[in-house]
Amino acid sequence: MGSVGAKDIPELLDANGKRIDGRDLNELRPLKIEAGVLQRATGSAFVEWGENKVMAAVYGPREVHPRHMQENTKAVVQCRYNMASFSVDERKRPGLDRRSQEISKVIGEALESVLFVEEYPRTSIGIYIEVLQANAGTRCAGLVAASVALADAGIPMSDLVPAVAVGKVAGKLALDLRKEEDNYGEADVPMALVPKSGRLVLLQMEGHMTRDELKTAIDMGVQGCHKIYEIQKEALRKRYSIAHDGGDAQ
Amino acid sequence: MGSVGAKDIPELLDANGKRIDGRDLNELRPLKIEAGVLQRATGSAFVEWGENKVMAAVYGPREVHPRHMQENTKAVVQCRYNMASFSVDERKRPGLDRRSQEISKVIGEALESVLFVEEYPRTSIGIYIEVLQANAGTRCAGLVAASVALADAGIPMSDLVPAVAVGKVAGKLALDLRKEEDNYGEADVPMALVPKSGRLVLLQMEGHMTRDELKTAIDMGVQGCHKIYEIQKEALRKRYSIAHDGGDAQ
Amino acid sequence: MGSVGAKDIPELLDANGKRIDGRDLNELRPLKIEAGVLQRATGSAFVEWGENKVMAAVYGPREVHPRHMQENTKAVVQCRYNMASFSVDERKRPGLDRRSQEISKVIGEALESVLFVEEYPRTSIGIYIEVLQANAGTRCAGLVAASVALADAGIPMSDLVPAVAVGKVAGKLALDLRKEEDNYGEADVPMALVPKSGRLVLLQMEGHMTRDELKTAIDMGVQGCHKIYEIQKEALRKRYSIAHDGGDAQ
Amino acid sequence: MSNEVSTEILATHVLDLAKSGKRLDGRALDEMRHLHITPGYVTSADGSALVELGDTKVLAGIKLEPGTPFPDTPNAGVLTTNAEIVPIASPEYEPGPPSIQSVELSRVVDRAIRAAEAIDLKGLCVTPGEKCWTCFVDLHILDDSGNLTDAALIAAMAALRNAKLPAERFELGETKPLDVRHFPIETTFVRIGDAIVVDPSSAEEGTCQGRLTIATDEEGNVVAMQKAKVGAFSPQDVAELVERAFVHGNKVRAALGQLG
Amino acid sequence: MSNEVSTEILATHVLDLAKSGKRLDGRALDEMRHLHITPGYVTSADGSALVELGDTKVLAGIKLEPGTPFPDTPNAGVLTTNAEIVPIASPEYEPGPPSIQSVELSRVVDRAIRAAEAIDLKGLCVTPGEKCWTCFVDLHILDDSGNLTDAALIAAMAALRNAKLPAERFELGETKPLDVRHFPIETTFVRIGDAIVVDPSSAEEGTCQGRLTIATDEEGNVVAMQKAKVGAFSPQDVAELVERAFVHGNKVRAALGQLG
Amino acid sequence: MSNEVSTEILATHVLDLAKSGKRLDGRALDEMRHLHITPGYVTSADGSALVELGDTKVLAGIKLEPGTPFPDTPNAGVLTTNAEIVPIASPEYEPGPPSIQSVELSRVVDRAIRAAEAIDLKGLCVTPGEKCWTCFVDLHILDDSGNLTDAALIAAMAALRNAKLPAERFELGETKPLDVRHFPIETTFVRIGDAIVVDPSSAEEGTCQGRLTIATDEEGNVVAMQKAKVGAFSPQDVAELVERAFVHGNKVRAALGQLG
Repeated sequence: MGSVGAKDIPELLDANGKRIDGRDLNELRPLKIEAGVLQRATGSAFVEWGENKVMAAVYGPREVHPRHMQENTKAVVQCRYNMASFSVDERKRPGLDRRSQEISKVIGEALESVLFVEEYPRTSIGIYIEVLQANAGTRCAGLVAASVALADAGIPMSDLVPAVAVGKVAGKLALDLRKEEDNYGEADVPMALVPKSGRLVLLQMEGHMTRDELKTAIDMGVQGCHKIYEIQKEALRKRYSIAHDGGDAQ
Repeated sequence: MGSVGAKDIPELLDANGKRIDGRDLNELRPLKIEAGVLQRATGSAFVEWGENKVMAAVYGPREVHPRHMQENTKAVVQCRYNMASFSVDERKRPGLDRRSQEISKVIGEALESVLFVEEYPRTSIGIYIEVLQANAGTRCAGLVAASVALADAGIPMSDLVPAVAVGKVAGKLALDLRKEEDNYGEADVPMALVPKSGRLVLLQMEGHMTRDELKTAIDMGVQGCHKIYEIQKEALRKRYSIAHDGGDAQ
Repeated sequence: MGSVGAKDIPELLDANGKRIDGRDLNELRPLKIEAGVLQRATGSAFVEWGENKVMAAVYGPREVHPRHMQENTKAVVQCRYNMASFSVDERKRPGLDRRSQEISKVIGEALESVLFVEEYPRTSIGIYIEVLQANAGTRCAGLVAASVALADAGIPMSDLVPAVAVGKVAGKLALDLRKEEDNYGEADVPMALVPKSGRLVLLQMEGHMTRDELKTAIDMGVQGCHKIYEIQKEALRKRYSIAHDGGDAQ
Repeated sequence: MSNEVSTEILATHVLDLAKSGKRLDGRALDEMRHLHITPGYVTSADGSALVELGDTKVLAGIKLEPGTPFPDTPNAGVLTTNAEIVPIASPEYEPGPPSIQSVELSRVVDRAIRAAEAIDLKGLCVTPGEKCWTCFVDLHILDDSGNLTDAALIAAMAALRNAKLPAERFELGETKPLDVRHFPIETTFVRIGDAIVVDPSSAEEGTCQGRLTIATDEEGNVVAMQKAKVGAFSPQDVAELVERAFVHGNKVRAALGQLG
Repeated sequence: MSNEVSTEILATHVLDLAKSGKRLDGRALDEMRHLHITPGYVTSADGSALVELGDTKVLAGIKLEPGTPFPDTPNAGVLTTNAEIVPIASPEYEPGPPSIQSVELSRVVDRAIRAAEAIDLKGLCVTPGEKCWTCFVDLHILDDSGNLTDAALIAAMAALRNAKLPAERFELGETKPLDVRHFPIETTFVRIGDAIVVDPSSAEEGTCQGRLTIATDEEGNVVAMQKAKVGAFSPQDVAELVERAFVHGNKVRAALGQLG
Repeated sequence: MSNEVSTEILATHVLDLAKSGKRLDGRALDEMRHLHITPGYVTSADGSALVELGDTKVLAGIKLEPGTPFPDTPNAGVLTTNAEIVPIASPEYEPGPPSIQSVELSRVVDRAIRAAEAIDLKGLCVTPGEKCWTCFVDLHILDDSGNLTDAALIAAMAALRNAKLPAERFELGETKPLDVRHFPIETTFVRIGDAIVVDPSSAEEGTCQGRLTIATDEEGNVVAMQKAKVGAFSPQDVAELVERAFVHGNKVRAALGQLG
């Protein structure tokens, strides 16, 4: 649903129902998660998901400046999603554009939904996401990374938060769109799940879908989130076992 | 006295001394004032004056952030005059340009002259003016609206503050210029009066006037202000009577 | 080492080894310093150095706003180097560009090296430099002026700080470059000295120099700094004697 | 501090009411506030509408100007949506660049207009790759008494339907109405405990546990959604709210349809 | 706090002095501080002047560059006035965009130059609608010891009268002096209790009850006025101050006239 | 307050260690941390490299786009270096425009590339005065564990050596590697009491008494220097550090040379 180019539209599904990169409709792109990748941060994680590369870090809970921004009954969650200027085809001017500001807001609200912010009054928790290389689905990749970084920081949460987008491509619903599918598809529905409660904390949509399509899309996304959830947990297990062996993550 | 266009200059006074909209030289445009039009504000007012539509709201007295901006012996008066991007012929970029900043300053200083700011140390009083549709005279319309909004907010004042501009059009002094008169006229003198003291709290001028013309212009403006003063008081009487009947202004 | 123009490169050294303005290689441009030139500042100085005109002022030690910027164990040194829009050939947009920000930082750090900042905890010392007319060497001129302004403000320092640049011009090392030499030269090394300790508190370089050239360049610069140091001291003596005579510097 | 106490008391009260199916202003859970639309409110704009949704007030103004198409859409005009929550609208205003709330608001409204293909952007192309119309939708928020999103899209759509392409002024042919083809409406819900209410007031928004906006068109499509604020919705919630959004959207479309 | 106390003590003292017709620096109520003008102070500018009015110091620099006329004035050059109260000038400086004081100052000076038609903007047109000269008047405030407005307009006018149109540098004909046709001067008054004094010092500006600036030209016209600061003037005050402004303006014009 | 106490304790400890020729992380005074370079790390860039210097991580990305030459260098392409210390990198991040640290970092790296004539800017001219390539060097600082300057220039040089001029994409001929001619390396030292150590960690930078960066090229020239932070160096110090910078620079050049 990005800007539609003037170029010819590529064929997004072949005769066998395979997608442009050979995947099935409900197949995720390869996903690797590593926790504890940065030295200065309280917690951090790196996500490589298809051709996306995303790094997230968490700082805090810590003091709030300026002081009138602090809240007496809860921690302030500050979230910033940012794209490196070279992460996309055409160089992006450094700094947060309006799209990045909106994504920062919805990711921050999604993650605050699983944090016990009332335990840390008068502090801030900074959640920072840097997209190093982008190929559709970066807000979900960022949320997945940030969720692992929060766990790595030892900040109590009710659950980890997996996220994935479902789209409509050549008339069919497809899980985890890549760039061409996003650009030339008919709809895109990114979502983030709290597996333990079965509820969605992020949900956006743009395009055209009937009620039934939307219902099915959300079901597909929830399934995908459960797979991602396992990879998130595995990354944290690996991080803890390295830490317990006396070594430290590279 | 705005930018002079390349177009033909319209005839501003006809053979009978009538102005472009049929008014006499010392005749005001129709003026309607309604107090208490906004729900969230401490006080508010809407002014429709000729083809000007202006809304003003007052918030406060309230806490000042950041704290080093507060003053220990008086309230800080913050005034912001802003034009909607669609309020003028050519779309205006959103945000305060230098003209709006200057007008914000002179209106704020004019109104602070009738407020008892020393009664509210360490607080701020916010005076906000939004021009929704503009046709010359918006600073006066904004001041008139803000003055009524301050009264509606219950903030003690020594007096209401009416305001109007007098200009020079085709060699004659004329009260309350409309757009064509402002653009193609020879001078413009906006002023704001404190009727009880007979003193001016706002006075600006641009153009060419002899001493005598200027003196006459100010006299005409003062007369005009007294008429506007009556309409301001009437708007507040109406507001109070509605409030006292147990209803609330629409 | 500024931007190389498309014009013909002027001859920077003549047959007798004289420079474009007739100077010898190790000769300074004429330098005049006056202390105490501004009324509102705690301390001030004006420097006319060749065709450079630079004014510096110091304010403080004074309270820091906003409060979280203050430091409990030392004064915060705030330094701002700014060029007037008309100080250069092509009009410069008002405001600090990246070059001015970098120069502000290195000058501030250089001067803080001779201040006893731990004597003034929770305060700020503001050092402000305005370049009114520029002809190469303005950062050194600014530092020389700021150093005298600090002394004029009565702020204790371990020493005054003279500064000068040494460059490479037509293959030869030359003291105190003027504009053409800077634009068409091969290297530029600005430096600032603490004469009592013999150490450099500012040192930058751009261009091409061998180790030996660099060593010689620094020696030439140190020599130059000692001459400037005398002029700085003379300016302060003059300032004090005027002050003691009961008069005040014009 | 007293401010935080009163916020908390209000939140508890709103929550208690919701448990028994009630709301602070007496509305039913599925009841929208009174809607009043004044098309053509501002004559300096090429199209405009003032929308009053209860105490919430949004003024939309349209300006149409010649411009240049984006390189990747050489055959289309440009749509630019901008929302400003101006300081008269609520005590939360802070000076500086547009707040993140303003940014989200303008993007959510823009997305609904764009995804529903509400206006014919191709028809706004004058010379491919060279000249087109730029359509500015400016949303001036006058009173933020809750549910700005729904009010803002209604104002935008009413202003677009009211707009004239000022071709004569720019010597680009005959002035004519803007071509508005589809009719998206947004419906916003907030969760208050176990209840989910439509068209939230500012008190309800301030104390809710999640907000969901669903944009539908007149042909039975969902065209945009936005979950916001701290809180969560189950897939079942979403399915149910989509149904409610169609009912609500059709009601508003009917009301708005009578205007133009 | 101590700062506020000393401010109040000073205010009371200034007021007490005014009651007996006296001022802090010993001047008469109608007496201007010593004025010293150095035209051509900065050779990197196309025109410049340093003005010292008592301790107040303003440096004006003119730059003339080829540019494009505004669409609504295709036959005229462009005048741009900018004032910067730089941090050396006073302890009130704050980092960030130009302060509202700087903005007002530049606009009041600009208005006087423009309303008096001091420079021949039509003469700065090169090719109608396409090319013109842009005249930048940059005011660098070096010491704010009161009454910046009057000092800034004097500096601007002296710099304009000192300026050369650098036509040769841009291959646009022969370099020649800028055509300065009229000679506006601003006179600023502040009210101190019942007294109204001219050319206020910074202490007087800090404690005054209203400031009024009146710009006159050499032909007997008032061309601009600006009332600023909290306080008020009666119509009788204004009439009287206009008379005083002409006396003062003519005195300054005479002084400045001798320079060029 | 506790923060300031712990900072002071750390500073004293670092200083005590230095007196006996030791460092916090066990390195010798002249020992660099482990250096790891991953060229081509980001495929969306025209050239890229991830540099890990101990825990410090810098990602450099190159983008090459058609642009316009500067008027004073009509025969050359444009080089633009930008560094962003993003908030994941250290707790010192503050929202707003680039910090002064970011500005200094980008300028020091840019100066070394430019003074060493590392890339052939004339070769990036397409049509003199009209069209050229703009080379953006963007430095994304991921972890600031000390000595960003050296790591950033290594990343920039590795990314430039990895870059391809995407001429085909812009229909400007054949895509080919960027022409990298010289090989500047920066070596940064900090003074800790009487000791001067190379490749400082963030703890050492936080407690040092002066920092000096020296850029050398492969032909035996010093091409750039930058003294930063509060503190001082004697001319003898500088002469000695220049020697050490050549030793260190040649070591890094050798390591980097093996990559490409």
